[in-house]
Amino acid sequence: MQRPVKNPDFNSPHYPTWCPGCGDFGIWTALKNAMAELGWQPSDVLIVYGIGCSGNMANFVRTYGFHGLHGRALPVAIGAKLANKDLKIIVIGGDGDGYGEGGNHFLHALRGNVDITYIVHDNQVYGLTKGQMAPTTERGQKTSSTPEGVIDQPLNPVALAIAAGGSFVAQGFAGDTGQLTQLIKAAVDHPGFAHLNVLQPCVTFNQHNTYSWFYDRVYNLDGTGHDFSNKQEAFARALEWGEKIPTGILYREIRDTYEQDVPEMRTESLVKERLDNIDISGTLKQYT
Amino acid sequence: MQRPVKNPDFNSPHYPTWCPGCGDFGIWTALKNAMAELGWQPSDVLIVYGIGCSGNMANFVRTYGFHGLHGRALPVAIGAKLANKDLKIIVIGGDGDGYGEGGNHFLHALRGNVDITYIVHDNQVYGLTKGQMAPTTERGQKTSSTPEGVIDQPLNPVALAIAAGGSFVAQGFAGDTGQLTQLIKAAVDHPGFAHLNVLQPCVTFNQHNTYSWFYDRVYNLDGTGHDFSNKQEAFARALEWGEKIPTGILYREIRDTYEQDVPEMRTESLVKERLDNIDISGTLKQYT
Amino acid sequence: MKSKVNTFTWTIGGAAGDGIMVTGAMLAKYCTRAGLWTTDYAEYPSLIRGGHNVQVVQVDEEQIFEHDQGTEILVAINEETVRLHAASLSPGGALVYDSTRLTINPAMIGDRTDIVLVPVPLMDLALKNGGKDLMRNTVALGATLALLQAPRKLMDDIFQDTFGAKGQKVVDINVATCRAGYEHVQKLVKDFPWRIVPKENDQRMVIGGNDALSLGFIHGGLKFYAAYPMTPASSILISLAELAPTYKHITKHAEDEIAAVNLAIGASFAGVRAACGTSGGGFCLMTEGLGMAAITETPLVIVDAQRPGPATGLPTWTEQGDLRFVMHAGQGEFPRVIVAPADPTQAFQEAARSLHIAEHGQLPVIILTDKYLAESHWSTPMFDLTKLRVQRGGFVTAQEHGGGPWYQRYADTVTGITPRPIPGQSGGVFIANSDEHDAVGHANEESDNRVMQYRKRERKLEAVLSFLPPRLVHYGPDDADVTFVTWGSVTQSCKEAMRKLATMGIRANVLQVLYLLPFPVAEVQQFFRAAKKTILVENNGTAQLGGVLKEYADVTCNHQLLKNDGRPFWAEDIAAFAKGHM
Amino acid sequence: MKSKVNTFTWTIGGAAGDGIMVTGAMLAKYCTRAGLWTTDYAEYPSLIRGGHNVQVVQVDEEQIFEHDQGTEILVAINEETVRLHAASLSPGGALVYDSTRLTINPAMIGDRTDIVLVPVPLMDLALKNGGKDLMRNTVALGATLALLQAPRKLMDDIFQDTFGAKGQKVVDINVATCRAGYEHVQKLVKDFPWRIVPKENDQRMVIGGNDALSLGFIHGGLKFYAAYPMTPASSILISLAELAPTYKHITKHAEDEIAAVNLAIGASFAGVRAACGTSGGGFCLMTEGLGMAAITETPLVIVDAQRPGPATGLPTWTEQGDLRFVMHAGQGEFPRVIVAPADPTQAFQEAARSLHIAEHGQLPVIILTDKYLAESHWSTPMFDLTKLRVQRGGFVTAQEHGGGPWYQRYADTVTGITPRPIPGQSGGVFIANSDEHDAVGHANEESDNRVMQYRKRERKLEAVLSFLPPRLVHYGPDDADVTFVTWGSVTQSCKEAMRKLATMGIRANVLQVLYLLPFPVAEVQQFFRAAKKTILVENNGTAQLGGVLKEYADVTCNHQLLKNDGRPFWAEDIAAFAKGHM
Ligand SMILES: Cc1ncc(C[n+]2csc(CCOP(=O)(O)OP(=O)(O)O)c2C)c(N)n1
Ligand SMILES: Cc1ncc(C[n+]2csc(CCOP(=O)(O)OP(=O)(O)O)c2C)c(N)n1
Ligand code: SF4
Ligand code: SF4
Ligand SMILES: [Mg+2]
Ligand SMILES: [Mg+2]
Repeated sequence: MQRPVKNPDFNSPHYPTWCPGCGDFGIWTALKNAMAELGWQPSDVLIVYGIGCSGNMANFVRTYGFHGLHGRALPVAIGAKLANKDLKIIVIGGDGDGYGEGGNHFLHALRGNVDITYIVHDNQVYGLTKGQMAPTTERGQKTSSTPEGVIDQPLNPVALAIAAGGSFVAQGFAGDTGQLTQLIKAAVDHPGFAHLNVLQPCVTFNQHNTYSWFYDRVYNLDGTGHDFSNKQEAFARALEWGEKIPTGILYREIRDTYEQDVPEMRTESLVKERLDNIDISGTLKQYT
Repeated sequence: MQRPVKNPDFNSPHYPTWCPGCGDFGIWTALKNAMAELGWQPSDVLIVYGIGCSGNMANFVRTYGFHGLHGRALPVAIGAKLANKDLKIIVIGGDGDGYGEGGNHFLHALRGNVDITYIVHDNQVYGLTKGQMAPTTERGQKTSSTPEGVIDQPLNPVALAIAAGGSFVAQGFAGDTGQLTQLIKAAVDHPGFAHLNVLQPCVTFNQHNTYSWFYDRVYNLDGTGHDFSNKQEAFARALEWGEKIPTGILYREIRDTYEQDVPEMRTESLVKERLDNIDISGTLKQYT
Repeated sequence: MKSKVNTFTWTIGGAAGDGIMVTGAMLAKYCTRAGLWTTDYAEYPSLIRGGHNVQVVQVDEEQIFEHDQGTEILVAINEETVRLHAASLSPGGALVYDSTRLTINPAMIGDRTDIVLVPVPLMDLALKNGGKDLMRNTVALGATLALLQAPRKLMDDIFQDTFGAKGQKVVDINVATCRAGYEHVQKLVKDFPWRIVPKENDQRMVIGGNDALSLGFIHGGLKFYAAYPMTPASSILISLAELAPTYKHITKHAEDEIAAVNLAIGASFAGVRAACGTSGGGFCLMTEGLGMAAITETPLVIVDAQRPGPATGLPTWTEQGDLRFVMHAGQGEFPRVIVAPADPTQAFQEAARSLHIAEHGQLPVIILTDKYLAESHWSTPMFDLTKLRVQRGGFVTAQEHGGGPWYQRYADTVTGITPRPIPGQSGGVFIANSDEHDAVGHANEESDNRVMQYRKRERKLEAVLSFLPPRLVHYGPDDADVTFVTWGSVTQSCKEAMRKLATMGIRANVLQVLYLLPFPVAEVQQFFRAAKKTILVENNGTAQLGGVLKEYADVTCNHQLLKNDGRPFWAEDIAAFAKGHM
Repeated sequence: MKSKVNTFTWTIGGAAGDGIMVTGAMLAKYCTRAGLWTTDYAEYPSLIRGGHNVQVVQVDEEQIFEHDQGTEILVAINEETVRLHAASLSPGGALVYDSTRLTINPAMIGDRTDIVLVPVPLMDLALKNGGKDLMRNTVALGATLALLQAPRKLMDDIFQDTFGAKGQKVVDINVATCRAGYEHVQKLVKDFPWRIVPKENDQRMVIGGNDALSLGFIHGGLKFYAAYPMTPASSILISLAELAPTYKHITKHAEDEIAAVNLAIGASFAGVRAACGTSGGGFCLMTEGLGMAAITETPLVIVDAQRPGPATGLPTWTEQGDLRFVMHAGQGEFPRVIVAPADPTQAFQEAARSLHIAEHGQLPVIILTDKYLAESHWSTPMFDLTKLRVQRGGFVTAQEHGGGPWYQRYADTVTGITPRPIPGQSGGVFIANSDEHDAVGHANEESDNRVMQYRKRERKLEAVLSFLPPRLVHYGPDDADVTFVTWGSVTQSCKEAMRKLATMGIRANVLQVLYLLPFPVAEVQQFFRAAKKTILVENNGTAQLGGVLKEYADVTCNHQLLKNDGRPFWAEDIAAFAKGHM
């Protein structure tokens, strides 16, 4: 029996280099809390990180980790899960990383429903590269890559996730680590692909969507009578952005995970398969 | 004055090599009809094609054409439009091409709202590479790349387009060229990015979603009282797939096109700018 | 002059969608079971319908490597076949054509009178004998066997083995349509000079490059394969998907090639043997992942089945245009292994071995093939399944692992290879980092650390040498007058040219560079010192191997023969070139 | 021994987020306006906060190319700076530190007694004079000028020019905080041996590689630039975006690099001059598009600003690891031009020229830079704006175009270049096809056509030669005892080494390969025949240019000096290496 774990057990020797006040601290805290509350050991879990301030978390958390390419965390995580379905896998990414560069993987991961948890640090800006427009940046915002203001309509990650076939779609706020911890646990518990968009203030490059801006707007869906099994209703809530911004579980649907439907994965994990007894002679015969 | 054009004026010397009965013929016909009815000359229009049976249309239509990379037709078209906003641009692609390989460009084109028309041959299969799963292939279908049946939930292109911020989202059927012609014209007339998903039977590799399968299911939204300016309602209709499949305009919203909001594009097309009088000495001074 | 027993070329042509490919495969199987050697080759355009398809099967008593330009039997499903290929018929050869659809006039066959016209109502006989229209190909097969006076029974056995699982009815229809063609021609032509006389021989397969490679992967312990379809690599995905239930691996048709390579890296990181495959266009999208496999020291195998570029290029044709690209693909500098098999046996062996090299060396291995190898078939001796059996390696056991908190997965070692734990294994954890990193994987930008990690990675290339077979392969006599220097599938053409030159009394041999990286400098230099006259033969326009030979080994061939029109070489042309330069 | 007037090194260090970079830029501008030459260089980690940042400004009366290892003034915003850099202070040098936050003890400075400690309450003075905390850097600037006994007025003018547009208040705060630092130090240190004595001189700029390149693009008629941010290329996008209203071009921050390259191709196809830019990781994703530009003969310029790989690597550091990659990137074989500027002037000129080459040659041009060039700055003579003015070319006029129905846009020509109509232009139409194609652009798989089109494309490389400047650039005396052979920004280090060797009485010169493709074979061979001793200097681990020299020109340097720890070379090290090999 291993001893019970606490949040600090997931600390690495490197204290985060994020800007003081960065919303990433809140997500970091909630993530470690959630893992501790779930009773996980650091070696039970693989966290796959994208590239960004968000992805730099790879240096600040102690679990097995894979700090992949910008935008490509999801396929690495899915590959790992298919190889070892017993592994607990969480993916950490940025909004540029996950919705910009990696948008296509996001789209298809939602349909595929592999049982992993995807946490996106949605700070509506590119942090690590110093303040360019992100897919979620609001229209008209001036960023270094759009000094005359953003023209594109912002991407609504949760509405998109619902439409693309996500089976678990939730939104958290880095300023509410209590709720966020619970959302991470719910996402992890969900059998299938769980998408958790986290509203994350970037105190350095986003002077518009600040903590107080969010505090004035976010509300918890829990207790509002929201029926998260109703796709229409979920979509309507997901579109809310402005006066009110919902947090909590927007949509949830229990359906087969990808792993459940792959015949080759029904028994044990592939990684446990013996390789010393492979015999292809039967197949070779068909070529004679 | 140029003489009025007819459908055959858009023919190339190469007659289509599609399988007899392929739905691509219907789209080809409707496209040429629409261009003729719009009164376009072949040299007025640029068609950008993806790679697939769909994209092979590049050889069968007479207009300016760009037969790009698999999945990458949209950015080529958008680049061309930004350079020459006076050019009429239509994009032809496949479902693998546009929703698989090119999914990220689709996602972001919807938000950007550049004034081009995007027609997707949705045959729910990879035609040109001989019958693998497409993003729109239904669950359980056996294809050459999924001999044990497709596991992923199919992508719903029109629901996705609405959620991702599309300003014009419509669905046509290759078996109804009359309606399709009108939809293409409406898409072209729409100021902004117009997405037209065309249900296209592949008679060779998709034995499930056949003409008769569609004939039993498609219905025209026009006349049903559908309010295509209502996003919620549009989303509800878009989710229909099974007993009933809607065709017609699902959603439309008039908002600024990208071009309208780029200050540098407000006057004439970039391609008309003089280049012989550029003088950067003012900027150089700032470095002294 | 060719012998007329057990030595002939057979060609079939039709439109895309006419289903002619299966027919050639059946004939090749027949001849191989009859103790002969075959090779076949197909040309088809990047269209589903309408374009012209042609397939050639070459048969011989000796092992052959490439088909000839001429043909002894031409089966024409449509008129275009007659027009395009009648000229290639040898004098005395037979033109079998579908008399249900075609009438031959002299102009169509260039007024040739030295060939035998064999009208067969292919379509009629197919329909009459219970088949659908595509069964006319089976009628043509029967007609072919009759011409060659070959026993029908052997064919019926093949029908049984191939279609037995689909039910006796299917078998019977095949037997009947084949017999119909056979009997029709038996009456028509009595003394066709070319014949099949079955021989006793070891059991052999008829197998193509992609299938051999797929089986090599399975034999080598592959558990995960990700791909996005792309000619000519697609059939690897398809074969592996079909075999998944039997061998319990997973195939994933990914949303794009970027996903495919990252999926494979993820699976490999998690501890299974994994690969991905594509052609050059998709490989472009995998190059960033290639570098990530290298810096995270995650085993990875990528197949690049080449086709002519640039861009979409000639999707269904062949070329060797990607050598330099795969050698240098990916930003920055990192070690990789590149192997280019020439034939199904090598494809099988090197695919199996690639997984071993990647796992033990913890680095990326690229298997470079091309459309000619991928989609052509050769009679091939049974693969030796006692060799190249899986031996796992590069992992740290639970005991060695240590309790943590961190595991020094990127600690420097003598070989550069550091054993890794399987994520989830209890003990110290680590980060696989695409950033330059320290021993546990945390980002580290120090100068010394960077240099150490770079050298550690590079050093693995030496360690990997012990997993490799000889990187050069020689064919033919040692003391040849002329040596063909080549790589990949062109080796087959060169070997065939060598056979042809031998009949002209010219001693040739072939040097195949099997492993392009790590490049076998000393071996090449030694070989060149001994060679009398060298001819570089490559299926590309810029002599890429030639440049590599110069850069790495400071050697230059005396002559070079290049071809880049999408077609493989004709052995005749290579032989003629050599003769012309003697 | 350095002269002490107008010749010194200044270093500032602080945490990421301390905003130190601006300070160095101001000092460089000051010195340049004072008639001196400067170069500056910055190191920072891939973090927004917390990591250590350092910037060095080198000043001289003669033109200089690289900074030295030692420093005469060190400004420490934090303690780490003292610990890391105090050792590099020259005897007699000054350590300026923020006495509001730091107390220096002997251990921190390695017990040195030969340096001057200059405590300045940077933070206090900033706040007292109306500034925010980041203004402490301006106080440090004032302190620096006081040490160097340099006139304050010149600095005040710079504040006026730089901040005037933001209002007088901003200017005043800058002037006041600067003066506060100045006056504080004036009282403290009276006889600092290093000094600035302004000189009369031609007007010069202080400019970095990326800005020079961006301005070259604008001068060269760029109308469309697409990119996805990636260090060290990001600032090209940002500068061009800022200048868009002034010069009426468009910048597009794309969803990914695949989009970026395809957007640029689309814009270029539509008739404007277009480019895209990235670093190696993003370049991976552009490689397929590169080939498409080539086969469709669409002009395209791509910037690859290199950083150390593989994968994410060392994002904010420098390396020349991508040469071979960009030479061979993309499946198949096609022509491309590659140019690697060494300094801002070349970056400006070759960026402007690249658009000309691409448009007239209808092929892709790659500009290869690196972090050292991209993000460092040099005093630079004003660019000559009378040169390289836009001349359009490669288009067919309305008259020549013809009424159609088709325009033979891919018809073969002597040069390989076929004029193209702007889509939308009335007349015959054509298809730009990523498939191999016939003269109007329809897919065509015939052998002859393929060979013709391949040769047509390749032939353009000869035509393009007439648009190129000399592809080799020589620096220094003709009859040198030792020649540094190099490319890209390392040229700067080599030139500085040449200057240093001259002071030791060793005659060195530098050979820069400016155009890597088409490779200047004959010129290189001629140069090597004359050279006495050659030393290859590259900022990578595998001597990529060395391989190219061997492969293309059959020449090998006598020695080679490589470095790949993410840092640029020290000229001192190059000079010492040369000296050691004399
Ligand atoms: C292929 C590639 N393109 C671009 C980059 C450069 N890059 C690194 S992080 C980043 C964006 C970061 O923004 P986001 O993903 O939103 O993360 P954040 O820093 O805001 O948490 C970019 C563009 C890269 N590393 N790789
Ligand atoms: C980068 C790249 N990957 C893969 C391919 C191979 N490829 C060509 S067409 C095609 C799919 C065709 O399917 P779809 O887009 O649905 O078009 P359809 O043929 O069904 O009209 C694929 C995978 C390619 N040309 N380029
Ligand atoms: S730049 Fe923004 S996202 Fe990055 S660490 Fe600073 S506050 Fe956080
Ligand atoms: S394969 Fe399908 S999509 Fe392609 S041409 Fe044939 S029927 Fe049409
Ligand atoms: Mg972000
Ligand atoms: Mg399709």
